[in-house]
Amino acid sequence: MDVTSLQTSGRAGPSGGRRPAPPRSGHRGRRSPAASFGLHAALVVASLIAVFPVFWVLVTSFKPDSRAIEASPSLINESSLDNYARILAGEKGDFLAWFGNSLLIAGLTTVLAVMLAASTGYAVSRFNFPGGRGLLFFFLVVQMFPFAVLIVPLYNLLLSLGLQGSAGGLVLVYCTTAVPFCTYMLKGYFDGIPREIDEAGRMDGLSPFGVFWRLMLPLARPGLAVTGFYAFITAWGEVAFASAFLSAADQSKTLAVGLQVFVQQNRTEWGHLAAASILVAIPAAVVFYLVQRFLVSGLAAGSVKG
Amino acid sequence: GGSGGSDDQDGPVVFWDTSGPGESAVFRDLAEGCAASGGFEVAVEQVAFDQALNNFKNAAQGGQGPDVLRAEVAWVAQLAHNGLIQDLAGTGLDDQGDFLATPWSSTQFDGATYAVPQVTDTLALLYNRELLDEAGVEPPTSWEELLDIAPDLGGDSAFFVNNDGYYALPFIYSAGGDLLDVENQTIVVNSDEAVAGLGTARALLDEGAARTAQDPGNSYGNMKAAFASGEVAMIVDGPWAVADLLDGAAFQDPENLGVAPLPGPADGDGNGPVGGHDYVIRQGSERTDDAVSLIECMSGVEAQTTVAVELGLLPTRESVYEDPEVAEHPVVSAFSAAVERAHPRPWIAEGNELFDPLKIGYADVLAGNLSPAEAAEQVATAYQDTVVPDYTIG
Amino acid sequence: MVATTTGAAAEHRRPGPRGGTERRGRVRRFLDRYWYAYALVLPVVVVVGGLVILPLAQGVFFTFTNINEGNIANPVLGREADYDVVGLANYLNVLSGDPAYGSFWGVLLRTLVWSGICVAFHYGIGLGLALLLNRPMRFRTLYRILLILPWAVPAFVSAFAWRYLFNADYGLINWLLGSVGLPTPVWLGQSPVAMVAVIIVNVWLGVPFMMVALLGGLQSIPGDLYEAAEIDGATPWQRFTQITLPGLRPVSSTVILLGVIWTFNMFPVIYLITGQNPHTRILITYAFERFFSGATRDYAIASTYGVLILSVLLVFAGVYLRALRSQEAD
Amino acid sequence: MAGVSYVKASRVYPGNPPVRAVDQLDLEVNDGEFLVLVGPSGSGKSTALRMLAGLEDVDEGAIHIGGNDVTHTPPKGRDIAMVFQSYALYPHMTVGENMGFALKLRRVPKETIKAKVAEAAKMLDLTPYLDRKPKALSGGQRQRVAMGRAIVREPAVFLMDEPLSNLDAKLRVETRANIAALQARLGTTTIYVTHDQVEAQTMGHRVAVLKDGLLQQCDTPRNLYERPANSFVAGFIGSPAMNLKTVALTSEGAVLDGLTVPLPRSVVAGHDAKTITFGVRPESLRLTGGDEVGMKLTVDLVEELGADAYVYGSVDIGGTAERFIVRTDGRTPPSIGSTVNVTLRDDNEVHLFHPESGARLETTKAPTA
Amino acid sequence: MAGVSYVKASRVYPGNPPVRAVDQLDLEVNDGEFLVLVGPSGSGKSTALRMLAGLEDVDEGAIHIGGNDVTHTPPKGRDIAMVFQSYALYPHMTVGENMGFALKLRRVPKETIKAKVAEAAKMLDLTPYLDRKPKALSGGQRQRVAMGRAIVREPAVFLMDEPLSNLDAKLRVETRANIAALQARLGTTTIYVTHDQVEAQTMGHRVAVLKDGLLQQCDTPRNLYERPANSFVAGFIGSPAMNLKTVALTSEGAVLDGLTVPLPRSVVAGHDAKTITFGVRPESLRLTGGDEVGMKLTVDLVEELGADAYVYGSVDIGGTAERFIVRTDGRTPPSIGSTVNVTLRDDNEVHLFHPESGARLETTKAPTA
Ligand SMILES: Nc1ncnc2c1ncn2[C@@H]1O[C@H](COP(=O)(O)OP(=O)(O)OP(=O)(O)O)[C@@H](O)[C@H]1O
Ligand SMILES: Nc1ncnc2c1ncn2[C@@H]1O[C@H](COP(=O)(O)OP(=O)(O)OP(=O)(O)O)[C@@H](O)[C@H]1O
Ligand SMILES: [Mg+2]
Ligand SMILES: [Mg+2]
Repeated sequence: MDVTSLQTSGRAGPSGGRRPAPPRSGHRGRRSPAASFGLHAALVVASLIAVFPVFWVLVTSFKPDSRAIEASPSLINESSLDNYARILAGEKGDFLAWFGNSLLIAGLTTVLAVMLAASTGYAVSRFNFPGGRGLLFFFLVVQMFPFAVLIVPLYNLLLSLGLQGSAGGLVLVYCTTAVPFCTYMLKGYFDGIPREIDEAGRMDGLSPFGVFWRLMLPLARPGLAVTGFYAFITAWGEVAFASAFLSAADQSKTLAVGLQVFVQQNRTEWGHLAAASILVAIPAAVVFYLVQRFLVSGLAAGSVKG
Repeated sequence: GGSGGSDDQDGPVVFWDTSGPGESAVFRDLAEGCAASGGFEVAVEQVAFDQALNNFKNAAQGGQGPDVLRAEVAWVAQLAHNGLIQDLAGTGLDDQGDFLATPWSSTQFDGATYAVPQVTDTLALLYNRELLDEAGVEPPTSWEELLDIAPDLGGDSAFFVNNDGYYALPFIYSAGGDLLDVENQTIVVNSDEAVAGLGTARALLDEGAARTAQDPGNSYGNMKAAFASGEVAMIVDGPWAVADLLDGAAFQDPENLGVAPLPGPADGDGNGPVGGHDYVIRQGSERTDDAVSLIECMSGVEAQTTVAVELGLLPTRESVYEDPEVAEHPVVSAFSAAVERAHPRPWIAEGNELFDPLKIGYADVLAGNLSPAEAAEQVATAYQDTVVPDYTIG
Repeated sequence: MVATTTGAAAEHRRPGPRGGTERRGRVRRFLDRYWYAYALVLPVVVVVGGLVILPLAQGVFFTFTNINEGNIANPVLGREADYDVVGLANYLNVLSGDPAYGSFWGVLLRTLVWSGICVAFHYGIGLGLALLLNRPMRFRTLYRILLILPWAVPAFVSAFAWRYLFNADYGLINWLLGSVGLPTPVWLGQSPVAMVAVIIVNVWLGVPFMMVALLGGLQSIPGDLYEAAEIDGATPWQRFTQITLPGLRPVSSTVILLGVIWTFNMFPVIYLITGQNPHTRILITYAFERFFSGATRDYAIASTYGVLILSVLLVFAGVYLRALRSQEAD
Repeated sequence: MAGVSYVKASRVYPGNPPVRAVDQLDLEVNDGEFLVLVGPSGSGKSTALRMLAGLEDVDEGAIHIGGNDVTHTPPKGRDIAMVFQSYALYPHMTVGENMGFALKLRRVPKETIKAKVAEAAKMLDLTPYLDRKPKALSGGQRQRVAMGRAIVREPAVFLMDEPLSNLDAKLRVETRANIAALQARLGTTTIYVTHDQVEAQTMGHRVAVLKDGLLQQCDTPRNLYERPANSFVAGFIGSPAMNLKTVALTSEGAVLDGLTVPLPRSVVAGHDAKTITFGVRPESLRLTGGDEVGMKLTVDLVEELGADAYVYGSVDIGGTAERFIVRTDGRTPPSIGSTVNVTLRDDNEVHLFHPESGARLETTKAPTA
Repeated sequence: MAGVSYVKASRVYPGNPPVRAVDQLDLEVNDGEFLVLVGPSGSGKSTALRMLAGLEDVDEGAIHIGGNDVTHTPPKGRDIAMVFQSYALYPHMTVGENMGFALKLRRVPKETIKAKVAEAAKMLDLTPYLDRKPKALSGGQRQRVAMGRAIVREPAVFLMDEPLSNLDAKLRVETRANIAALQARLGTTTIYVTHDQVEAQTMGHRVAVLKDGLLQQCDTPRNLYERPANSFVAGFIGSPAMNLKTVALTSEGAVLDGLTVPLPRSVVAGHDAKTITFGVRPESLRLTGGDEVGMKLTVDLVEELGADAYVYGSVDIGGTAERFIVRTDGRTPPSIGSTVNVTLRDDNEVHLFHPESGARLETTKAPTA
């Protein structure tokens, strides 16, 4: 078993550079109309299921709270942009501040987690140093422990580090969950970059750090994008740590925490919640759109015989 | 978080407001007004009600958090028990004054005063006047009566049973039951009376006199939606719901929303649980003086009058009810009678924890998974196992 | 255990055969050789180590005490810790299966069922979709974007959306089922159906990751293997079983292991959708309940559950990896 | 066993413009013949082979195997075996399983499979490796397993797409002799793709030269070498390549520096252009003493290969330096930088081509096969 | 520019047992020399080169460049440039950036870099491609970029590790001539690793033959070919390989089938064994008329290479069939299956080795370099 063989992007790098699977099916590249229909039908159904909940949130976001729960669901029922207007105007809490905080925290987490994961992934991929394998195993174990149970020790730890209540502390906590997986992914990418490239760099006068910075990072860009996406999503939607570790002031809340106000024990403002959710999902969708082509495509080859 | 740990006397007093988005603006204005007149600054931080207790505990445990918290009545004993809020002795806030007895009782723990009542509430029977008038019936005064008039109201569109544990209390209380007998350290949720109460709820469904939503997460929302759209004629709910209900199609004319006392015996300990919120000061707050004056001001007559008038929430001071504007407020006046007869709850540290097992058991009863007796037995066991291990099952 | 693909080609350097007189020199050469590596991993070790090891160690210590919110030390309040070390009592209590301690065995069984079913569906559906998406066709990119979408939506948003859709009376799902004459179950009620509902949601959430990982795996299978098999006379099904599945094994084994670990500890989905519902209670949600509810939060029992979860997963990972290796060996 | 024929078979890849990867290919391969398809990269060799295998559509024309039209038959119905450049061994199966896979799919009894695999393994010296996985084998062994997989099936036709290009030079030389010997022994019709003209020349009964999807010439190696049909084939076949120069044509013949090669009247008469493409192989040139007529070659580089040496140098022709390669004896090579005299060994050993079309201009005195 | 020397340098890979990839290598490369390291796969060529580059530890001994001990200097301090088999171009940089990268790291002014890159690009015919990324280049062009990257730096030493093995046969032949010419022009000390003995023979001033980490012989190509120091070198150098057979030794000489090769007394006298390893190159054998004395060779295969043909066949020597390769004229090869008579061209063109140690037994009449 090889945990590092996981590469959501497929075999990165030229080392796996055999010809990808060619078109295959009934007769060479052509599909019978029935098969074609079946294929598209299956994908359309799957896509509908994948999209539908989000679509329905969108539909709901235009309805007033009192019309969100209806006896027979309708696409439009007193629909308007009011929910959005009120949220953006700050009537329901300082939405824009939450948004900014979330962006800041998710952005910092992304950058920090990717940097940490990249440097570790590079070290584990390239230097066969004592403890390297142990580190990877440790990362696997870290994912096994239920961290929800550690909120209080973590809280106290952050407190004693003086990080409690600050975005920085939360970013560090998010990094501990994102870094292990990102490290696996990036190690896989680095493994796919031929060693000769590092060696060529060292011959050209780079130090190992220089190789990392000037060769590995640019070459693993798709991998960085994918891991960045993962880290971003991890931080963007997280609720439990954010509500425990951030100050309750409107100015320091994240979106996920701010939105809790809409869902209270005996009162759920579905319309506003839906509108806010759509607003929350937009940046995630943008980030997702930017990296989606890397999610499956490999690293462009070209350093060796193609 | 919060910045309450600062000993910088120019920093604001941090107030965690757990009210909903519809109410928070009023409390914010009040707090800021009080601060201005008191000569200090206040930072009002809105915290989701569901998260507030845990977040407060996390923070207070580390010496951080707000100076003042708006705590649900059942939290006070628990926080006091854990030493996370201040004993108000010597601050001047420990004087009952004209506070109503029932809300005031929620501030007491171990013989000391830990909180000051902010608002009080209880459940009442809300009804759709138009539908009742059409059917030619009056709001029922007992559950049996509800069974009788249900056919006139279209059977199960007569009433909506919310399967949340808190909403089981009217049935239990009206049947003479209770959850715990604190004095005797006994669990009585499985007493015959309590079982009978749960049975009443079940019977409403069985007889086709009521409907319910069996998924706990959606139950409350569905009840409100059904009532607000005119699908059902009656529900049991508190004053906090009124504002939302008036948005509904059935209550475009606010007059159409009727409030009546809960069905049940007119004598006795009362049929609805007392609820509401209190102000507490965090143990370790370095702004105790300002916090005291903030609470003093916010629980004062003037502030309570504002809250009652603007939000229709029920004041905790006797005198506020005398204010004509308050007295005429339709919601306040409708609920004030119910509040006076609200059933006190056990003000013990575990009080807040009683609802999770009850919620599960009650939902099982309503879903027909368990008989009322079985469910009550299960709840009792759960109480003894995890909530009040020192108690005996009665 | 966690093998690396670095292999023998790495810069495996070892100090030369020198005498013991050069001990200091050896240390120096060791540092000379590896200081880059250690400098690169140091930040991670500090951050992850600090933020994980310390709380984890504390958590493990808690399991041997009766610590709770009421007796934990609180320097701010000037309160001394007055919890006691109770030895293995917590473990004994939990492992006794006593309902007072969460009916461990029943909940463990439910957790295993939950993880097994979720991962099986993640994998099965993910593989199916990956196979479909791996063909050239029109709108491929569009399908891919739509199908990965659930991954991009923050989990709490999805959870609310699903809770809303699953509403038994006013939800769209039952409305649709009802309108085609199918039974309309109470999805999130207090019955095993709730488990079905949360499994549906978790499958919905987890399929995109599997799909993407397997799609990458599919693309790394050399195309000429399929051609060779086709010429050897393999039917499409035989090509799938003989080429695709074995070719996916490195990716599959990794994502299944990670999938099981993540699903086992998948807490937000269940908690946000069904709350405290005994029919959807798994180990992690119970640990969370013990931690956060209760007048005095029971850190000891919650930590005990945490350690037990960790142990179960370690045992699983050990068995799984060993099975894989022995399979690989023959 | 069976013959194979391409009947005006084309493969057009859609695109803008469409790529005619194989263009109206007409080719007849006899039963038991070893035919080599050779051509530069991108000339359509693989495509032609894959069309025969059924891995690629035939857009125009037809393909017959053993007299049957298989144009639309799927690969499994064609009774062919193919050896891939990358070998395409199944990585999760042992050598034995790899070799027996096709038989297993056809539900051949286990015992029979075992016997056949053992027999093929013996033939290929693979017996000790039958239980290993491919990744535990060296390149040469893998190549042999790929061959074995094809042999075990006893197909009507073997197809091989550059089966040696992943081997190192030494192994390649050895293996090419083995494959040729094996084919001779089994007598199976074989089509072998390579871009290495040495392989082409040494292995096949006949060689088909492709360029841009068009068949240039198909003939025995000797005929290709001695009578290339056009200047492309002339330059492609032979190593080092033929010296091909387009030179001025006078009534006396082709004019090189200090050397006029008399050309047959038949050629000069029928030729319409002022220039002519003139080709002479390195071994048809020789270094002469300083006083003989010849071209003055300035030596740039001498490659010594033991028995022979190749002299690379340049000759000034009409003002431009033209590169020539001369094969000479390995023991007395000229030194780098020196100038030597070069002349033809035999005036007949020249090849003439039309300067534009490249078509061979037949000399009456041309050597015959 | 600088000379290079390995002083009893070893590289031992830890393991069980440890692999002595390079074992006590003593080798002196002169300033400006083109030295080829050759040997079979796994013989330690790459390791030796990488030790020099600083990419591999030196476990014992030392390495000097230009007189300085660089045994523990990191790669960047050694002033060397390396061309990798895989080229290892930076895929994210254009050709120009690839070539100028090392200079950029040394903070050479932009203008200077540009000029140097342009110059090298011109030398290598890469000017039109300077703005392309490597993936848009053909294999040959990539190889030239790799060369260019090394040239631009003007290092003291060039190292090349099988730089041609990813090219196809035709391009390889062309490029090897270009590299040799380029090195001659630049005069930079060059160490070139290959496992292709043709490259070894044609490119270097001297060739060092490695086997199992041990240096077998280091000499000029001609001497290696004509006086191989042991039977390994004799078999390794030359293509096709020398015919090497261990045969019985009588007082009259070495006994082959129907042919006794008289051996110099000096050899026979000093020799202690009953057998001797006897080597003769394919070109030192010839086919004779049926009546001359000679070995009876049954022809298995004929490889026609145009000018020449190689006849592969077997001769019965002492009961076992021994394979022989004979080079003959390409125009009149024998047919497969026939039996021909083979004899030595010249009794002096034989190589004799000790049957156990493999060491060369010097014949007095041996040809001299
Ligand atoms: N799937 C495809 N789509 C479009 N064009 C293709 C495809 N496959 C091959 N071609 C084109 O068809 C032509 C012939 O390709 P083919 O692979 O047959 O060449 P080849 O002779 O085998 O070359 P090589 O020696 O490089 O293997 C080339 O121009 C190539 O670009
Ligand atoms: N990192 C390593 N660990 C252990 N042994 C190694 C390592 N690298 C190489 N070797 C061994 O060292 C020996 C020499 O390897 P080297 O790569 O130098 O051979 P080579 O002559 O370059 O071969 P090739 O022609 O195949 O490139 C081989 O036996 C090889 O197995
Ligand atoms: Mg090809
Ligand atoms: Mg090598």
